[in-house]
Parts: sequence; C-alpha cells; structure tokens
Amino acid sequence: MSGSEIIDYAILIPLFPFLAFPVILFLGRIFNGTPTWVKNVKEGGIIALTVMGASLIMALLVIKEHMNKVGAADVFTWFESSWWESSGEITTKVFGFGIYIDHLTVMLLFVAAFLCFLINIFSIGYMNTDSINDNRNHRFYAEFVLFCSGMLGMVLADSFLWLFIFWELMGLCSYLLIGFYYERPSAAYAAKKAFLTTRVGDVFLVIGLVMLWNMFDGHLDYAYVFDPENIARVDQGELQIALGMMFIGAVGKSAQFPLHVWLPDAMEGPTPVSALIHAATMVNAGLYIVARMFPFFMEAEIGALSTLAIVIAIIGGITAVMAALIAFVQMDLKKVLAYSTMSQLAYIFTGLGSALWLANNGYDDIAAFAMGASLFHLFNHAMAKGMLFMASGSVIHEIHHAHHEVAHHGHDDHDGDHHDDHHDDHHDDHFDAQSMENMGGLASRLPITATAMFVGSMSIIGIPLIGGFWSKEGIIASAWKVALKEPIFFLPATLILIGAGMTGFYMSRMWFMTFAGKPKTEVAEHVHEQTPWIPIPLVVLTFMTLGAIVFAGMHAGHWLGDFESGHYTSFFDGIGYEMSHVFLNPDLFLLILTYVAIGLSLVIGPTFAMALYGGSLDEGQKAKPWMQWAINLSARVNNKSKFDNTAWANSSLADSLHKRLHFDEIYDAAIMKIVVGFANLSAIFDSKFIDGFIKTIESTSQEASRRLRALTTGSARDYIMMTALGTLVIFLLLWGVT
Amino acid sequence: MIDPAWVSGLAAILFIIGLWGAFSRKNAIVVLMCIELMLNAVNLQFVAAATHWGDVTGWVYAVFAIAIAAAEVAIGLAIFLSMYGQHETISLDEVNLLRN
Amino acid sequence: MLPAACDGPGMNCVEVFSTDFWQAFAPEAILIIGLLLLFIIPNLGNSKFRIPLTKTHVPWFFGGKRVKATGSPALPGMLATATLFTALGMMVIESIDGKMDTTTVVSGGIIIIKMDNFSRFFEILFLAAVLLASMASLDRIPAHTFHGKKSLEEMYDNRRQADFYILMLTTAIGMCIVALAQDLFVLFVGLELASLATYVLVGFHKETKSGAESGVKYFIVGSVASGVGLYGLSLLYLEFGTLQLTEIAANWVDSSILGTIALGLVLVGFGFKVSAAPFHFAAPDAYAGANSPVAGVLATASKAMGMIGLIRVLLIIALPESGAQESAIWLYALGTLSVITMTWGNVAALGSTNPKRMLAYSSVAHAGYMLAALTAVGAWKWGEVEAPSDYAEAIVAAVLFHLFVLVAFKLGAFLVLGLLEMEGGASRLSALSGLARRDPLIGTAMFIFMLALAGVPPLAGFVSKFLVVAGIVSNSVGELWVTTESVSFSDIHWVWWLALAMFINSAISVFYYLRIGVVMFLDVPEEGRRKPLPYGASIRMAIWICLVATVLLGLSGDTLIRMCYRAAESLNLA
Amino acid sequence: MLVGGLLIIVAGLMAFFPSLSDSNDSVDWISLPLVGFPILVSCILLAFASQETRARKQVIAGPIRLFTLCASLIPLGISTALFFDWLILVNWENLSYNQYELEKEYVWIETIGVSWHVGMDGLSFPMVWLTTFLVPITIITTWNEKDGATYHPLLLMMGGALIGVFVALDLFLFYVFWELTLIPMFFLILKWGGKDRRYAAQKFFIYTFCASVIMLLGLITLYFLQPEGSGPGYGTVTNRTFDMKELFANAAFYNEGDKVFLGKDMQNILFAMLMIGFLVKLPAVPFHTWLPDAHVQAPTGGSMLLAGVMLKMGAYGMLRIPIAIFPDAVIYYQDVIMAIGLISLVWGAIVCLGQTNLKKMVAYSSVSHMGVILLGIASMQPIGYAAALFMMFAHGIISPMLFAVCGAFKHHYHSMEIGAMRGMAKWSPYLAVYMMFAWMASLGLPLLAGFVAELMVMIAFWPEYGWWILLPGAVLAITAAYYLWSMQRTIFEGGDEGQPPESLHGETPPDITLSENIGMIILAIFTVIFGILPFIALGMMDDWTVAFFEGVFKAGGI
Repeated sequence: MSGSEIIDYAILIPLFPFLAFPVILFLGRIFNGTPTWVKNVKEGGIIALTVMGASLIMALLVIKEHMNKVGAADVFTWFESSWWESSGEITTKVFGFGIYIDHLTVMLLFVAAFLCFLINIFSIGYMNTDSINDNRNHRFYAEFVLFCSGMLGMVLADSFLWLFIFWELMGLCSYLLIGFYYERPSAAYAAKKAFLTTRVGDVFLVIGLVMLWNMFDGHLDYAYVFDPENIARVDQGELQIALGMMFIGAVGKSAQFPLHVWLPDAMEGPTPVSALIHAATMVNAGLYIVARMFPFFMEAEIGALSTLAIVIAIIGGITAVMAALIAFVQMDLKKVLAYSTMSQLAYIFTGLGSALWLANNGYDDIAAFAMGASLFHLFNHAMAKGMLFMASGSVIHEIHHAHHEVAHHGHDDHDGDHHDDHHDDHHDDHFDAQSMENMGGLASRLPITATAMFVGSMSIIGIPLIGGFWSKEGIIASAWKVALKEPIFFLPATLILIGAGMTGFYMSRMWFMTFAGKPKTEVAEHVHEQTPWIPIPLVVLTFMTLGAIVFAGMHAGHWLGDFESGHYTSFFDGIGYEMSHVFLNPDLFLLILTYVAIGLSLVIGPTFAMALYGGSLDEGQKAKPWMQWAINLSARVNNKSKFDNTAWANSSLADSLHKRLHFDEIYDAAIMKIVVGFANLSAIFDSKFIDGFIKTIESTSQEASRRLRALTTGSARDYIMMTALGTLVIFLLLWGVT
Repeated sequence: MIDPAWVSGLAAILFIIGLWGAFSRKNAIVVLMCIELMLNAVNLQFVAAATHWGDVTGWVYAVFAIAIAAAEVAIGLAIFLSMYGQHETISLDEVNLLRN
Repeated sequence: MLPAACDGPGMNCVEVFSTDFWQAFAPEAILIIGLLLLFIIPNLGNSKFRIPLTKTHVPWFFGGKRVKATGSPALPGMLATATLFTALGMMVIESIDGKMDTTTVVSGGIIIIKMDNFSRFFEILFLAAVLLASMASLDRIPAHTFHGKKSLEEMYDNRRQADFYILMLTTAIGMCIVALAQDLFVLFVGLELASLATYVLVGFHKETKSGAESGVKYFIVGSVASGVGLYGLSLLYLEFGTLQLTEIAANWVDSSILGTIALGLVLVGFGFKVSAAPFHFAAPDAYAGANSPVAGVLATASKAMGMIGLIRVLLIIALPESGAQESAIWLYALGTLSVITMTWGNVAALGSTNPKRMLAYSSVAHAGYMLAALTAVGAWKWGEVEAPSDYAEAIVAAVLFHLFVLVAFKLGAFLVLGLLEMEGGASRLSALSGLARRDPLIGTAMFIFMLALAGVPPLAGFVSKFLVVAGIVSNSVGELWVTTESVSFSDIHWVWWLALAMFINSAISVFYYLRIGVVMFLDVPEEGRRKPLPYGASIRMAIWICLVATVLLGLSGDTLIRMCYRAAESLNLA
Repeated sequence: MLVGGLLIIVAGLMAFFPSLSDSNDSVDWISLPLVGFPILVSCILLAFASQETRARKQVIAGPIRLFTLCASLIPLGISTALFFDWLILVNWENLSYNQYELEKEYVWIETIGVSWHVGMDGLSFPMVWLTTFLVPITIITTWNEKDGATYHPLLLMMGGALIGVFVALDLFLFYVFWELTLIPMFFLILKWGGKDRRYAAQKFFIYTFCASVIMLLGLITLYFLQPEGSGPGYGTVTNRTFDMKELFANAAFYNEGDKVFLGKDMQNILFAMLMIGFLVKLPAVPFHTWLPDAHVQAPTGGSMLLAGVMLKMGAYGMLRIPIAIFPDAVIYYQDVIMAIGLISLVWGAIVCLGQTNLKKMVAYSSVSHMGVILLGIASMQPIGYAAALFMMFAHGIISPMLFAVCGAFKHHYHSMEIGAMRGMAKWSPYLAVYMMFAWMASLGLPLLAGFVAELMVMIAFWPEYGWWILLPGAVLAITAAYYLWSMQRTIFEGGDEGQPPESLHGETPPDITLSENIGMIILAIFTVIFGILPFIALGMMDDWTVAFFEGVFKAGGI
C-alpha cells in the first residue's frame, strides 16, 4: 500500500483520546477550582469533547473510505520473541499492532466514535451541573477519554491480542468510573465486583488466546488466523475449545449468565458512564469478539464447531429470559435499563449463535443474514440504549435538582427557621433520585427526555418499523430457522420469543411508571429541563433510532453479514424488499413467527404494563402529541382492567427476583466463605507451619546448645575424664580401621 | 638385667594409675601428683626403650622429661597457691565459677 | 654423615652453634637475647656485691634501687615489643620473596631443627600473634609512673610488667621451637616451654577468682594432655628407636599396633592444643578467665602450634607411602573428631552469652574445620592420582592460610574485647551493647571481625574457608576426570561430606556472630558504659592492623596464598 | 582516621594486584564506574559520617544525601549511555552465546584461578541498568528517612554490590558480590526497620547465607570437576578456573555424545545444589518465609531495592550458571521446577488474599510473581526465558513502586493494617492514585510492564503443560482479587467525611511528600513506557535467549 492512505492514520483515532488522558488529568490537577477551568473548559469536558470530535471526524473519514473495502495497516511491532519449533529450528514470532478494517469494524467504529462524542456532550451537561462532582470532573473526563481510547482501539485492532489489550484497558476504565464516587461503599463494592467478574472471564480469554497462538504458529492477527488454509490445518476440536475459552471471556464482558452479576451493580457509576460503557460500547466487546470468530465457523470443518455455537445461543437464551424476569420487579430506573441491556445483548448472542451454527454447517447465505441481523441489532441497541440511559440520566438529574429546590423551599415555607446542613444531608440520604417510585407524570415536564425514552423503548421492544424491530425480527427468525435444522435450538429460540413479550412488558412498565400517571412525590412536580447540553444528544439519537428504517432499507443487515463483499443498496431499492420480506414472507412458518413476535412484543407485553402502571397525567398537564395517545391509552386500559398483582408481588418468585435470583448471595458466600476462608487458613499455615519449621530449627538448636554447654560442668576433673574418654574413642576408631 | 618389657609394662600401669587418679581425685595436689606419676611412666618408658634399642638418646630424653616435670610441678604449685588465695580451697570440684 | 635432606640446591646443613647456624638462627637468637635482656634490664640498680669474707663491695648493678631510666615500668613492654618486631621483621624479609634457603641443623647425625618455608611461616604467624598481643597489653596492663597518688593496684601492675612480657617472649620462643623442630622430642620440649608459659599467662590475673580458676583448669587439663602426649612419644620411641621425623616416617609402614596406639596418644596431646572436642573443655574456661590478648594468643598461635604437631605426626609420619592403595589409618578417627568438634563448637556457641566463651567455642569450631581439612589428606590415595602431594599441599596450604588469617580476625576480636575489659569486664554480651554507637570505628571493626569469622566475603575469613573447602573437595574428587569415563556422584570420596558439614556448620555459626553485630548496632549501652571507650593508642593500633589485614587478605590474598603453598611444598609430603 | 585507613586499603589493593593489566585497550566502563565507584564513595561517606556526633549528623545529612544522589546518578548516566551507544559502540543485540560486551579481565588470585572478570550481555545489562536506575529513585523516594547521613550511602553501596553480582563473569567474584549485598541490607533492616527488625535482619541474613553456602559448595565441586587447563584465568596451582566464560565454553564438553564427562547423576546433584541457593534468594515456596519478615520490617528504601533487584539475583543466577552448564539437568528437573513455580505462584497469591498487613501482602505478591520466572524456565521455550527476563525487569520497576506506596502509607498513616481506615483518596489523592497504579501494574494490566511477561509465560506454558494453565490463570484472578479488595478497604469507601485510621489520633492525614511524589511518578512513567514499548528491553533479551538456546540446549543435543 502506498503511504498516504487514510488507514495509515487510523491509529490516530484511539491515540487522540489516549494522549488526552494524561493531559486532562494533569491540567485538572494543576488548575483545579480556577474559574477558567470550571466555567470555560468545563473541568476538562471541552478538551475531551474536542478530542472526541477529532476522533469522530477521523473515524468518519476512515469509514467513508472503507465502506466497501477491507483494509489493513501495520502500526508498530510491540515486541518480538522466539520459539523453539519441534523441528529444532528457532523462529522469531512477532507481536505487532496494526489496524484492520472490515464491515464489522466500520459499524462498531461508528457506534463507538459517535456515541463517545454524544455522551461526552451529555456528560458536560450532566456532570458539571451537580455539586457532588465539583473539583473532580477532570478525573471523570480523563477516565472517559481513556475508555474511549480503549474502545476505539479494540475495534480497530488487527489481532486478538490487541483486542484483548484494549479490552482490559476498558475494564480498567470501567472499574475506575464505576468507582467514581469512591466514598460510597456501594460504589467501591460495585467497582471491585465488576472488575473481578470480568477478570474471571478474561482469564479464560487469555487461555483461549494462548491456545490460538499455539495452534496458529504464533499468530493472532486476523489476516493469518482467518486464512482458510490455516484454519483447515489446525485441530478442529482444540479450535473449538480455544474459541469456547474466548467465549467465556465474552460472557464476562457482556454480562451474560452466569457472569452477569456485575452489570446491575455497575449502575453505581455516573449515568453517562452507564450510558456509554455499560450499555452502548464496552458490553458490546463480548459480542464483537464472538462476531469476529465468524470466519472460523465458516472455514472450519462442517459441524466441527456447532457445539460451541449451540452453547452460545443457549447462554443467550437463558440470559434473555432471566434478565427480563428480574427487570420486571426493579424499581430503580437505571437497573431496569441494565437488565434490559443484559437481555438485549443476550438476544444478540443468540443471533450470533445461530449465525455461527449456520456458518459452520454450510448454510452460508442464511448465516450471513443471521450475522447481519445480529450486528444490526447491536447497532440499534447501542443507539437506543445509549439514548435511554442518557434520558434516564436526564430524569435523574432533574429529579435531583428538583429535590434540592423542594427541600430548601419546603423548609423555608413551612417551618420558617433554618435547618443546619446536617439535617439537609440527612434528608438527602433518604431520597432516591433513581427510584421510579419517586417519579410519575413527567411526560409533560420533560418533553424531550420523554420523547427520547419513548422512542428508545419502542426500539428496544421492537415496535414495527422502529429501530430494533428490523434486527430483532431477524434474530428470532434466524434462531427458529436453526431450530428447524437442529432440535436443541428450540430452547434458545423459544426463550427469545418469550423474551420478546417480556421486553414489551418491562420497557413499557418503565416508561409508564416514569412518565405517565400522576406525580408520585412532591419532587416530581417541580421537575423541568435546564441545561442545553443534555437534550442535544437525546434529539440526535432519537433521529438515529428512528432512522434505523433507513439503514434497514439500505440492506444494512446484508452488508454487515458479509464482511468481504457486502454492498449497500440505495434506500428506495431496498425498502420494498425489506418490508415485503418481513411482513409478507413467502415462507409460512416465518410469516407466522413474525406475527407471533409482533403480537407478543407489541400487544401482550405493553398491555399488561398499561394495565398495571398506566394512568393519565395531572389536570392541565399535556404531553407532546406523539406521546399523549399512549398515555391516554394506558389510562383507559388501566381503568378498564381490574388486574390485581398483589398475589404475584408477594410470591416467592417475586421475592427471589428482587434478590436477583440469589446469584449474588451465592457468589458472595462462595467467595467469602470458601476462597477467603481458605486464604486465611493458608496464611496461618504459612506462618505457623512453613515458617514455624524454620523457627523450630532455631529453638531446637538453642536447646541443643544449652544441653551441650551443660556438659561443661566447670570441674577440671570432668574435663580430664572427657579427655580420657576421648582418648578411648580415638583408640576405638583407630582400631576399627586396622 | 631386667627385661625392658617388664619396665614398659610397669610404665603402662603407672600411666593408667596416673590418668585414673587425675580424674578421680578432687584434691588439686593429688591430681598434680598423679600427673607426675604419668610423667614418671614416660621416663620409665624412655629408659626401657633406650635399653631395648641400646640407644643413648632415650636416656637424654628421660633427663629432659624429668626437667619438664620439675618445671611443671613448680608452676603447678604456684598456680594452686594463687587459686587457694582466691578460693580458699584446693578441691577441684569447688572451683567451678567458670562453666557452660 | 649428613642426612639425605642436605642434598640439593638451596639446601644446606649446618652443625649446631657453627657460624652458618647463627646466620640462619638469627631471628630466634634475637628473641632469646631479648628474653635475657628482659631479665636483666629492669633489674639494673645500684646494688653492690660484697665479696665473701671481705668488706669489699663491688658494684654489681643487679637489684637494689633501680636505675630510673631502665627501671621504668613501661620499659619491659617496649622492649618485648621491639624484640618481637625485630625478629618478625627479619623473618618476613627473609622469606617473603620465597627464595629462602633451607637450613638443616644437625648434631651427631640427628636433625634437630630445620629453617625452611614451613617453619618460617609458622614463626611469622606466632611472632605476629604475640607481637599484637604485646602491643595490646601495653595499654591493657597499664604501666604507671610513680608520680602523684599510688594505688596498690598500680604498684601491683608495675611489679608485674616484666613478668608478663618475659612469659610472652617465652611463649614465642617455645612456639618457634615447635615450628623448627625436626625431632618429635624437640617439638615436645618446645611445646612444653610454650605451654608452661601460657599456663601462667592464663592465670596471670591471680587477684581475681576467675583468673586463678582458669589458670588451674588450663594447667591441669593441659598437663594431663601433654602427659598423655609424652607417653605416646615414649611409645613411638619404643616402637622405632628414634624420634626423628624422617626416620619414623620411613619406617611407618612396618609399624606394629604399638605405633597406632602411640599415634592415638599423640593425637590427644595435640588435640588439646588445637582444642578439638572432647579435649576442648578447658579452653572456654581459660579464655574466659584470661585477659583478652592472652586468650587471643591461645586461640590463634597456640592452636597453630598444635596444628604443627598434627601436621608433623599425621601428614609426615602416619601417611601411607606414595603409591600405596590404602588411605591413612587415622582417616575415620580424625573425620569423626572433626565433625564432632565443629558441630560441638558451633552448637555450644549458639546459646553462649559470654562473648569470650562464644569466641572460644567458635575457636573450637574452627579447629574442627581444620581437622576436616587434614582428614581429607588422609584420603589422598583416592582415585589413583598422579601427584598426590599436590592435593595434600593444597590442603595444608589452606590450613596454613586459615591459621594465619585467624590471627587477623580472631585475635582482633579478642583485642576489641580487651579494649572493653579496660573499662571493666567483657564477659557479658551486654558489655558490647551499643558499641557501634559509642565508638563507630571499633564497632565496625568488631563487626568485620565477626563477619570474617563467619566467612562472609570478601573478608579473609571467607577466603580461608573457601580454600579449606576447596582443598577438601579437590581431594575427594581427585583426578576422576582422567580415570573415569563419566563421573558419578558415588565416585566421589566420602570426605566430600566433610565439606558439606563444614558449610552447614559455618551457616549455623552466622547466627551467633551476627548476634554480636546486632547487639553492637542496636542495643542501648548498659549502665556505666555510656562514656566513650578508653583511648589506648597501642591496642587500637593493634586492632587496626588486624582490621586492615582482615580486609586486605580477603581482597587480595594471593601473596599469602603463595607463601602458604611454598610452606606446604617444603614439607616434602611425597 | 578511617578515611586514611581506607586510603591505605586502596593503596594496598593496588599494590597487591600484581598484574593489573588490561586485556584490551578500551576503557573499562564497568569495574570502576559501575561497581567500584558506588562502593568506594559510600564507604568514604559512611566513614566520614560515623565520625560525627549525633547532632552534627543531622546537619550533614542534607549535603551527604545530595552528594549520594549525585553519585548514584553517575552509574545511571553511564549505563544509559551504554545502552544508547553514546560512549562506545556496544553490540547488545546479535551477541552469540557466551560472548560479552565491555569485557575486562584482571588477575586477582592467581593461584586458584580467580580473576576480576566483568562483562555484560543481554541477560545482565537490563538488570544492571535497572539497578543503576533504582538506586537514585530509591534515594529520592526515601529522601526524608531519618539518619540520612548513613542511610543513603548504604543504599548506594547496595547498588554497587548488586551491579557487581550482575557483571561478574567469575564464579568467585560472583559469590563475593552475592554475599556482599547482604551486608548493607542487613544494616538497612537492622537500623531503620520496624518493631521486629532484630529478628528480621538476622533471619534474612542467616536464611539466605545458609542457602548460598550450599551453592558455594556446589560451585567448588564443579570447579574441581572441570578439566585441567592452563592459560589466563587458570590457577597456577590448581590448574582450574573460576572464569565463567571458560566454564561455559567447556560446558559443552560435559555433554558431548561420545564422552559424557560428568555423569547425569552428578550433573543433577550439582544443579540441585546450585539451585537451592538461587531458589531461596528468589524466593520460591517453601523457602520464602524470610521474605515477608524482611520486607515488613525493612525500611522503604530497603524494601524497594530488596524486591526490585535483590530477588532477581536468584533468577539471574539460575539462568547464568546452573542452567547454562547443566542443560540436561534442566530437562531432568523440568517438572520439579514447574511444580515449584506453580506452587510459589498459587501459594503466594492465596496467602496474599489472607493478609491484613499491606506490606506483607505486597511481599507475598512478590513470591507469587517470582513463581512466574520459574514457569518461564520450566517451559523450555525461548519465549519463556525471555518472559522470565522481562518479568525480572518489569517486576524490578513495579515492585519498588509497590513498596514505595507501602512506605508512604506507613509514613503518613502510621499503620500497615489494610482494614484500619477508609477513604484514603479523600486526603491523599496522590498516594491513592499511585497505589492504584502500582496495584494495577502488579496485577498485570495490559499496557503496563507486568502484562507482557505474564502473557509470554502463558504462551510458553501451554504447549508444555496444557491444562495446568488453569492454575496460573486462576492466579491472575486471585491477584486481581487481593489487590482490588485491599484498595476497596483503604482508598475507597468512608463516606463524605472519610474514616482516618486510629493510629493518627485524630490528626488530618497528609498527602505524600514531594520527594515521594517524584520517585513514584518516575517509576510510573517507566512502567508505562515498558508496557507500551517493551521491545526496548525485550529486543536484547530475545536475542540473548536465542543465543542461549543455540549455545546451550541445541549445542547440548537436547
């Protein structure tokens, strides 16, 4: 390649934020608290925004160039090391870093760069207006850009090794940002839990990498390992185990069963963090690595890797339903979204599992379709979930502010005397700005936020024509297609179908509890939107979500599924095909399936939610017209139905759902009781026995010394006697020889 | 003339008596006498050997040995005196401040 | 007829008291002259001799009111030191370049003494040790001029100045005779001369209980041991009809059981001198009661003297002929003795809280190391080596090196204790506490001595231990690489395990040596020892000499090693 | 007076080296500049300081420590310049086996074949640079240590002795420096240590000394089992040599097919004897118990050098001597080495999890990390050996930082208990950041120096031992667990007000001092540099391992 191609500069995309990290950190350390730093630079937010903007522009340039072209570029050689081959030769192995761009990269690069930029805008609005963050926002922005660097780097990396390296970098940032409010014990705990849980997965990922490295003669770069000849050469069974190991890493990172426990707790971090890391980007890393395995499944022996594909799909299916179930009972706005994230990622895993199974069994065309659907869902979900989290952040932010206002005014009005700060703080502690029980009826008070949340929820639920619908239908269809070929796939396929309905329920529940009905607290009545930084990204993303239909029309699904040769079509060419394919599929089975899914998600789930949580707004309050109909509908459904869920709410299932199906308890118990207990015993053993042995030598020799010296009695007669005895001994020894 | 072997035998007996006495008696003077006994055994031995070999050096050795023994007695008695001056005993068992 | 030893270049035989004899004997003669002067000079006075039966008084100059110049109480020490220094200087100049002639002194066909590299080496060692001790004693037993108040103690000290140095010189002369002797009886006479002097020196503190007691014990046990040794000699004489080393050695192969018994008895006599277990019992008591410089001489020079005896008896006499297949008969006896000795010494020293006793036990341990080295020579026919004497020489050289550097650091350690004794006692560990704080240089010096004793590089103690182990290993390995296709561990002679025992022991020993360091550097000085140390220029000088030697011989011991090899070669072991 | 005495000694030394002749004409950049200079300077400073009174010592402490710092920068400058070829063209890469750069040989003890033979190759140069780098860092970090007049010169002396170990190409010289390192460390622990310093200092000294005498016996036995020879370096009396270069050159002779000079059992026994000394120094479980005691009691500077360089002496020694001479024995003991390595790794990590003392935890983490080196060796792959080398190097940068953090913690909070306080980030943000950074580096976060070695070891481990890899894998997780757990209980939590430890008695806890800050930030920067650009050091190491494998294992017919 000639030197001036844009891809040669692609390294700048992760490099800009990487270099901004120390800059923000040190500038923040130096200028902390100065007016310019706070007002104009937004405690580093503007620097971060500039950098992310530059990265975004750079990324867009790269994307434009590589829309239909696979590209690769070497950046630098990390290090070289040598290997003693069984043939006796010593060969050099290169651990290099480079850029690799195909459709998968392009899509994720866009998602990452775009969302990083938007969420950065959001952060400035969210973080800089809250007094709790004063004088430490530079830390937030520094860690934020470092994370962005990790994410962009992971997407661009040309080898599994560097994928892993950036993956860990993201893990670190996730840890730091979850623990941003380090003084809260819950945040500290959540940060540790997140890091450790993903670390468990990472251990297996490393083992998988090591196995791959060994199988592929010291190569982990995509160009080599995806070479069909090389794939055909290696032991297929071992390959499956290696990929399985890597999949465990993905399970940890993407919070799938059974390593899912960290994600809900991770909501302790600031909301922009939840939006970016724990919804839109980092958790997608697990999906990304599984999607990257696609060529292995294509090129491996037929059926050699199907077990792994089935495992992936089943894990996805289980998680989808489990997370949705737990989401039913969550009262915390962000936690609902967190479980929703888990559930949606699980969908994508199931989709990927189907795609991989198909690819491995020779159904290349449908495989590409399933792959495309899964990745498209990844895209849609990232956009929608990022938006949802930001919207929830907006809600929380405004509730928080309103609470402050109410608290102060309230005291002034009613009591007339001034309460000390301590009392205020005390008051603060008991008010949970994230609980949906404190909300209600916000649709009119936060119109932009409510709209964004409305669109986002619809996208996640899969309301026809909006956002996630296009991809979700594809995933369900693919899973069922596989199920027809491989009976065991009925399990994940059924699970995700049920999950579709459950998604309809919990997402609607969330929206209605928050925005419909009467305000549940005094605070909720005082909410209003303040800063311009927050709505901008919401509006942008709302249009992105709605625009999914455009992407679908441009055959995004097909383009994504075929890394090598997929092409875009124009919107108007494709939309008709897509519409007819979805709604009027000639295959009867798929047609029925589509309508069942639509029915579950569009009708059954939301209806239950409306029946339980719907309601009209306060008198005189009016939401925007595109939401008002839904509120009115919900009020009507709510009034009509006399659905009583107290029995269900008191059931033991609900109880264990509240306790997140006891996973956390069991894990905690296992770690604290068994591992830490064993560690404590080991520490005692180490000091008492291993070191004790050394100490015993010492004390024994001291005792021996005491006894030996007791022989020196002090009497010269004894000395002479010992001399005489010694003489005898010498005689005996001399005698013995002669 | 007495067979030198008998003299040697006597010397051996004297030596053993001396050695035995050296560690079985408490009185420092007696122990010194026992040591003298051992040295006398040496003298006898030299004399006997000189007779056996017909060599004059043995006699010379004996004379030297007697001189050594005399010096030893002189020094020994002096040391015992100083011990008596400090400890007011000449029993070896009671002089055991230095031990272990 | 002159013995065969007189042939060859650089070898000459002289009759006793001939001119050539005096030329070769000059250093020793100086010692004797010094000794005589020590008798005479302090006693010069104005006394007159009355010729019997007359009233004529002839000036006699001996006794009476002492002449002020010669009667100075400080004079004997100076004189002795000067004598020793002169003799030492002559010997060093004579032998340092390695081109010394071997002079054999014969009388009536009997070789009496021999001045060669070996004997000169030991004489240098003895004189160096005694010289350092004398120097240290200049301050140690302070001489007082009679101005101002006179305490009884001061008077007492002054009266004893001459006695002390006379005994010191006597010891030196006795030791020199041991080094020179070519006849076992001469050797024993020298040994007795030195021993008798040291008995008195140990009991020199007769005004203290412990001084008197240590003298008694050392005397009694020493006398018994030398009695046993002498009896052994007489048996040897009975067996061989001569006590000439060369002749006994030549006839050793044909000896009967009597020879073996005699060997055992002689071993006991020398075993006491080197303080090998179980003949070492009197040593800790003696060191504890004696004053420190004397104890230092006992632990270094006296031990070296015993080692000469062992080398003469075991290596010259009782070693099988070159070419014979069996190993020496004393191999197992000495091996056992060495392991017991080193272990006993080290284990006993572990818990000892009296620094002098601790050093005494450490000295026992060092004796064990050297016995182990000698043991390895006994295995010298092992593996059919071409030139077994090379191997034996390596070991002897190592032992000599060890003995020599012991003078530097063991005597140095005793001298530091001597410095402490000047302010009252050094028989508790706490006497050393805070030494490094009170006087950093002396504390550091003591610590370096301790490290050297423990065998920590790069100090002399390490090199010596290294050489000893290297000697043992070289003997156990022999020339296996020539004789064996592939060396297996079982091919190695068992004396290799002695090296291991030695190293394990020296590892144990680190414990108590370090404890001294810890006490000096960490603990608070005890009551009554808060003031600076007494000055004592000459004892400090002696300590410095020891320190410099300890470091220098460790950093660059090549010259000394060469001297040791030359000394060992002159033994003519083959 | 003592200065005079030292001059006498130096002069005496000059006189005693009879043939202080150069083997070639070039300047000797090792003997005096890197080894002799620090030791001599520190001796003179110590001698000077020890003559002063207590009050005067306080006064001169400042100038002395400044002087010490300047003195320690000189070796750093030289070693850095040597790396960049500023002083002399040095061929660090592409050295063949048993070929050294800047090699110098002077006769020392001619009779037994001991020479002052120094030189460096890809194995030793990184360690030398590391030592020269760490000494000034340590001095800066512990700038305010009490009794600076003697403390800092001791650190300098320590550095000189450590460099001596790494540059020695003569077994005798190697052993001399090996033991010499004990003495300054003994004093550092004894005089500046914690409550149980008496016990810890003695244990440290005796434990390692015991092991090294066994090693010495092995060396001596090896010495006499080599073929006789003559020429420079060979003893005039013994006809054998302590020169490593000669020994390595002859080592092939032991393994030639037709004539196996040393029997296999003999090789194995000698190998084991040498390894014992090195394993104790490393330290490997179950010989590790001196380390926690020494570390917990040692002052910060002592711990930094102890963990940073001294432990690596063990690994360095293994690679330099027994493995190079007895390749067959490495194969014979391969599984044993692997087992010891795995046990060290796992046991160290598990015991860490059970610790409540911060410094003890870090000390055990060193045990754990040193296990990685053994795994690298047992893997019998160049990449494993390179991993061991890089682990030595990376841990040499990271662990001083760990101990600097512990030291600063102890210094400002007067406590070492992990659970004694909460919310350190509140008062001591710098310390908290450094702690987090160091902990993260130590648990093997990618892009920090520690990760590279761990990755390489895992790669080398898998083909040889397969699913045992789960154990090192588990350790990765356990390591993360104990580090994160300890962070959660110290720098996090505590509410808005924080929760200072009781040991402060209500005072406001301070942040770290400027000197600690400077020291730690330099360490942090280098941790990042070598994490992102490991090839700087690994290039040399890789070339060395290739040469080593060609020269030892392949030449040995394995």
